[in-house]
Amino acid sequence: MIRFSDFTFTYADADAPTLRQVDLTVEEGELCLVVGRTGSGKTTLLRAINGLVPHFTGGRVSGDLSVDGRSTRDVPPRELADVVGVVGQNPAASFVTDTVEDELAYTMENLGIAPTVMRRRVEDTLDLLGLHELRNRPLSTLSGGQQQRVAIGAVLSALPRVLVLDEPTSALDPAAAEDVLASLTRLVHDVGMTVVLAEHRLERVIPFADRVVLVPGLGRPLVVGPTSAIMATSPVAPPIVELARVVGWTPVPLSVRDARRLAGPLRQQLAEASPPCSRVVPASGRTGAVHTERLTVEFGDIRALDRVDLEVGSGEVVAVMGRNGSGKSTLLAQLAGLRPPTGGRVQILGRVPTDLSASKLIRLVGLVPQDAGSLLYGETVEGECSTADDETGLDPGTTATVLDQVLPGVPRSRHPRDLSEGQRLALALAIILGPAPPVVLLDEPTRGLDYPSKARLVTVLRALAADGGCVVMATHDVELVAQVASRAIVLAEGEVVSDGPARDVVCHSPVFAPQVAKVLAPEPWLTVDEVRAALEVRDHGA
Amino acid sequence: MEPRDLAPSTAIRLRPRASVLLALTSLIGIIAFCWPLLIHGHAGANLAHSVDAPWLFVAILPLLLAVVLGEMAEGTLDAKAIALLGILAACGAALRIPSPGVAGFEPVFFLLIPSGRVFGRGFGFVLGAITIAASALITGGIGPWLPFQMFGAAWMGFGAGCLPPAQGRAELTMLAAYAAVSAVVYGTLLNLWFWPFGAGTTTTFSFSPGAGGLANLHRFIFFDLTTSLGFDITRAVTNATLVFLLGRPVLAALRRASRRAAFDALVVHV
Amino acid sequence: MIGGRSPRRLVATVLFAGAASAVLASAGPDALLPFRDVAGAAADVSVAFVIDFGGSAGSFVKCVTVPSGDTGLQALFAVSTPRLPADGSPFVCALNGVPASGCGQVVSGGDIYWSYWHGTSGSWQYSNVGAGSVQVHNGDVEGWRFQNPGNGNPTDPPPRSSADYTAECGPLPPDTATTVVGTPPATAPASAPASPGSASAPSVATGSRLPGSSPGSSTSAPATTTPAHSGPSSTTPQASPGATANPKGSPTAPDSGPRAQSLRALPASAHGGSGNAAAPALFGGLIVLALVGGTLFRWRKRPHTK
Amino acid sequence: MKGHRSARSGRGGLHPAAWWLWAGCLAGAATRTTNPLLLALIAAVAAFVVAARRTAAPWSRSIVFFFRLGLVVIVVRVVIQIVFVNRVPGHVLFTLPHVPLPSWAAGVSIGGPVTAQAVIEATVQGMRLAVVLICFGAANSLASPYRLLRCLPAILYEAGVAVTVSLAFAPEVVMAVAGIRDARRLRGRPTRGVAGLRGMAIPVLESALDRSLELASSMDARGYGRRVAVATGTRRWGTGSTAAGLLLVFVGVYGVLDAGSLPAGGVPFLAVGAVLVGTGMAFGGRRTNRTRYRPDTWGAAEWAVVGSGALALASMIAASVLGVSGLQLQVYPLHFPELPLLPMTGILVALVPAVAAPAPPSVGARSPLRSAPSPRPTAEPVPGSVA
Repeated sequence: MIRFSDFTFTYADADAPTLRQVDLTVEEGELCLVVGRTGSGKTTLLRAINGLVPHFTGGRVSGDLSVDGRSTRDVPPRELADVVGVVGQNPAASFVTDTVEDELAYTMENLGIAPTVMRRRVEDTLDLLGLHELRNRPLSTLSGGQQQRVAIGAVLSALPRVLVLDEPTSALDPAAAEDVLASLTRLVHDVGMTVVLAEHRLERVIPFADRVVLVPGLGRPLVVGPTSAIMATSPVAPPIVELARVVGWTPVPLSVRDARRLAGPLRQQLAEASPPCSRVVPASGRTGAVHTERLTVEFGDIRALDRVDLEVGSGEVVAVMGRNGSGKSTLLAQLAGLRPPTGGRVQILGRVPTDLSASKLIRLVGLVPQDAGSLLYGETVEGECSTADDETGLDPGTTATVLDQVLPGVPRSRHPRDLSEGQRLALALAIILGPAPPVVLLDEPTRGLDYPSKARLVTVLRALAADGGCVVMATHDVELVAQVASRAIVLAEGEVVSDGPARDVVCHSPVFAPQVAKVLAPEPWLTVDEVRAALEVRDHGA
Repeated sequence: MEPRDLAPSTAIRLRPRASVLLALTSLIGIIAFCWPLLIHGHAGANLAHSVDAPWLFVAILPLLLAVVLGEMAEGTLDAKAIALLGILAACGAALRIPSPGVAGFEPVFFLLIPSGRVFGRGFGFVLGAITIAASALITGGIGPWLPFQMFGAAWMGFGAGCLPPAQGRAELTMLAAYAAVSAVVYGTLLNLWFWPFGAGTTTTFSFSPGAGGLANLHRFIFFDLTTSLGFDITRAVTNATLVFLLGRPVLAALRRASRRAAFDALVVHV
Repeated sequence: MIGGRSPRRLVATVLFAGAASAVLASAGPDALLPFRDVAGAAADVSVAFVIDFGGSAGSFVKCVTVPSGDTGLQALFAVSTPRLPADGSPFVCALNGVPASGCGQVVSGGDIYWSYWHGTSGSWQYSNVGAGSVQVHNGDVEGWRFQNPGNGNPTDPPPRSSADYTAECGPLPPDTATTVVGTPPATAPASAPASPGSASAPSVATGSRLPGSSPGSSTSAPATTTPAHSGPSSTTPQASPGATANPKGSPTAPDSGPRAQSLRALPASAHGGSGNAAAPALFGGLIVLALVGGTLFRWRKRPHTK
Repeated sequence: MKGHRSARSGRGGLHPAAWWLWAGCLAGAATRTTNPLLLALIAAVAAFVVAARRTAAPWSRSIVFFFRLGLVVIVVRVVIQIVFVNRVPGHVLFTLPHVPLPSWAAGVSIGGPVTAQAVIEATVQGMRLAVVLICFGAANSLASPYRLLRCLPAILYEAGVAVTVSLAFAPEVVMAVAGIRDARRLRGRPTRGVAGLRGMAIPVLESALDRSLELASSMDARGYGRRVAVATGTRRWGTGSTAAGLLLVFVGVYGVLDAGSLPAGGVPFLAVGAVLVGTGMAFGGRRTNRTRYRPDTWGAAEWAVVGSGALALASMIAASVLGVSGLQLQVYPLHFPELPLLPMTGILVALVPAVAAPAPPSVGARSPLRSAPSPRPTAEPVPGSVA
């Protein structure tokens, strides 16, 4: 179906090729997962499939790439629209029309498909992706998950033979991600569609993948093979695979189900081992760094937050979880004093944030918003750091040093918008941490982060907590929660539905439980590290 | 800043046919604005028409706009140009939301002029027209003035694309000056359109069909001075200052975009 | 951006539109008064008018004094009954009901229109500017000739009479002279009912006094009586604008002097007009108000936002 | 009507073009008269139909804006008439002090006697423009801009897409501004003054530009701009007739401005020219083989609506041709405006849409400005500012 033969591509302004001598064949009806670190060229590979690379970007090409027998060499992307459907990273950015229905029909309109056929296919797509109740909704009123499904439907409706998705679940909460992936697998199995998929959150997609293409980056040759084989050696791997490596399971299990089959003995071993101590800070440590009282926020007739009482002490890392639109971001905005509450009150270290001037506020509480890039508007990383210094009255170089602690080796001369997600987050974090605010708030920090950057973030957050800082983060990423959170709060409809030690909260939630916990349930283990540690202890003991 | 940045990119190529149509329609457009000054001493008869003329133009102009926009778009308007047009028009429309409608403070030009400068005159023309149309649709303010405003803004964008090459401070000054002048011209043109409606034919500075071009020009100038020049000056000043304050970063952003869009994307097969 | 928030504004505006007719109606009776009250009057100037109905219709000459600062058009009202275009275009559709209908028609031969001339030092100058835009000065000669048809430019024939004031009206009276040839002020009201055509009386008087204009006087008869016949036959069944269409005189023609004379006909038709036109106006107003009511009702019925 | 409605493939509601044609005819009728009664009648008819058939969409209120604008126009017109001495004789209401002006303001003078005739004429002329505006407002209120864009002629497809994109993106610009303001506060930066303006405008612009690239690639990938080869013959015909049409229009314009130089003042030239240009555009539109999803259909209701408007206009024209009196307001002498039967009936016919047009569907309030994503500004990623 897709055949790369000795395909080499170099961007116009780059000297080294991004893809070098790629030889890859994806058969029909295959779900092919593309993994690799950010900037390794995953996206380039995906965009080459429908000819956006090189036709849209320009650049030097050698070798050939044919899709369904048509060579992208001489066919522009638009002529491939009926064969290949591409869904980009940011679904909202791909919308051309204004309502769900029109958006689903747009590709078909361009293909000149007869109106009656169009009508039928749109209805089918609405059902397939469960969008029928949204059909007349303006696209901009949809939630992230809905937007993602519409974006997929918009290319599906044209019945392409190949579907290419770039991080389809990065913006979604676990439940929504399940939906999207479920509908994808349905397509593969029922319609026999070929799906090529790039994703950072491997734990979500690995079970569905037939084959994995590992893009090592720097133009090094691709590693292609059946999922389990690749996973055994891949530098990027989901927790379940890590666990398998630690314990030495072969073949590497890919789904929780397989793992549980193998995990019987391990569970017994761990049952004897002392269960990991949960990172809950003793009540004495809870000197109210963050304090809210019946905090209520209303937008029009909708209640975003409903009488939230919250007490967070220094040294705590609190994860705020809940589905999209449950009020997580609103809560953070309140704590950061971005807008006044409708009712109740907020206090940060005894001060009301909305009363403080911006310059005072940033010394008290720092928020890294969902789109870290929105904090950055310098021309270069260098300039960004220096402006941050003199704006906040820090002695020059502070921000730069913080940046090096957070993530070494961020190119100083690069334009912030050209940085990778991880680098951008690091820079934003450094700017926020510059004035060393006792309270740090993060909104979806791991969005679009690959495993290494995520690991980096984890260490940074732990360090913060260790220094007695107070971290509150809104996130969908249960693995992150499992690794750093001392305490988890679940919001629903703006109300706190559960609040307690992260371990207790996530272990008992089917939605929020991390893979390791799922595998080892009922044993309360959350991360691979804990298991490894426990096992080592046991081995030494023996 | 590389030298190629300074040359307007070819977001929209103006092919000869399009240029001819553009010239012809623009000519008629100019007449549609300036007919009160062109109509010449011809006592009785054409006075009867002086009432219909403005409405006739209101009816004709959309057609002309359709022709020229369609012609410019044909073939040359690829996805990048369209997306850029749409997004920039959205920004312009958003700028216009605080002050929609007929006259007064119109910061829309401050985005239009750098765009025309960076992406070329063809793009400037289309962007001008589309920005006005979009803001009219958003505010539900499609009035008889719309085609005239579209033409006016389109010409402004076009002119911005025709400015001579310059760099740094000189460029900024030039753009600011152009912004000021064109804002006044725009206001005057629209005022000229409104003149026959606003002053009728029975005041001392009304359009007087019999009087001939010069006399009418004299009367119009007086009308303009007394009624709308104030607005135009403020508009000119605001736009010029905006260009001065934000021109440099805006130009930089636009040029970066045009570089990344690589409108003339060169694909080399080796 | 989009309109106001309260439908009350809509009420107000719609009501305004509906009430505009009432305003006009109320203004009707005011037309009984002369068009220029003495308060505004400055020193008077004497102007000669030559009004040529073209072809065989002949012409008449009239000498009149009007307040200085008056425009050619205002002065014209002192000697004839012009019909002006409703859209306010600064030209004259008809004088004394000639032509009975139409306004600056274009025909194959050219334009049918009233050409406007200034007599300067005995020769006629074609005016490209509407009479409303020029001020008359002492001793001016204002010429009007009906072109049927003409080219609509200075090549059209000028009025058939001398373009010199003294030739028309004798020696120029001092600016302050307010008397003018024609019926004495005292008889003005009395003579109003008697004379059907406003312009006829003065013009005859003029003719009787000025030999130079005897042809004018004689030929003025058909010209001035034309409206009397053409009024009814003209395409305006109800309340014809033609000044002389209605023989009924005005009970109150207050002001004296030429202006009173020149306008004597106006009240008559105004009176008659308002008499039989009030009903339709009222009727129309009612329809409008009914619609407005319906509009507001429906407007309230529907939710404003989703 | 309901059954008929459900039978059609469109989204329900009337074809937007029908509304515009209807309003256009009414506006045309308004330009033909200065009789305040008829004008008021037209305005009332337009307002009534809007009230009867407007949707819940925000733009359905724009007629209010146009009403206000109309009032302003009237006031401006009258004030100008009063201040700048009028040349209209008649009953003097009051006299403003006469301000003599230097010679360079030839003929222009300020102040002087203000006559009832002058004020009334000015009011009526202002009213005529106001009523035309109100007709436009009615169309604005009744026709959805989005659906209007969908029925653009094929040759305007590209431009239409650009406008659609901007309509969809404009609210996101507004939200992006909000997001940036938050971000600046988070960095303790000013959100006001020059620095604030600069610091907020540029990021918004930059994110928007990045966004446009993503959008472009998506459009490209989704088949935007696929073309079919047009027979050169067809294209030649298209271009030819467009050019010829434009020339005719040009001639016609000359004829209109220089009456007498052409028979019937060049209006026929304009008409023929317009038709030719239209055909040319139709030919030009052949170059894509796009299809339309659920196109707005043109059914009996549309015919009824347009027909009623056309009747109104026709009655007005017929009246002026037949020389029916009362179309134009006569102020010499002043008397009550008449109510000519023919035009009045015609205008009242234009009320038909109030019943003939289908009752609008309750959904479909799609306003770019109302459609902020969830009402929580920060609860969702702000697409406009996503880098």
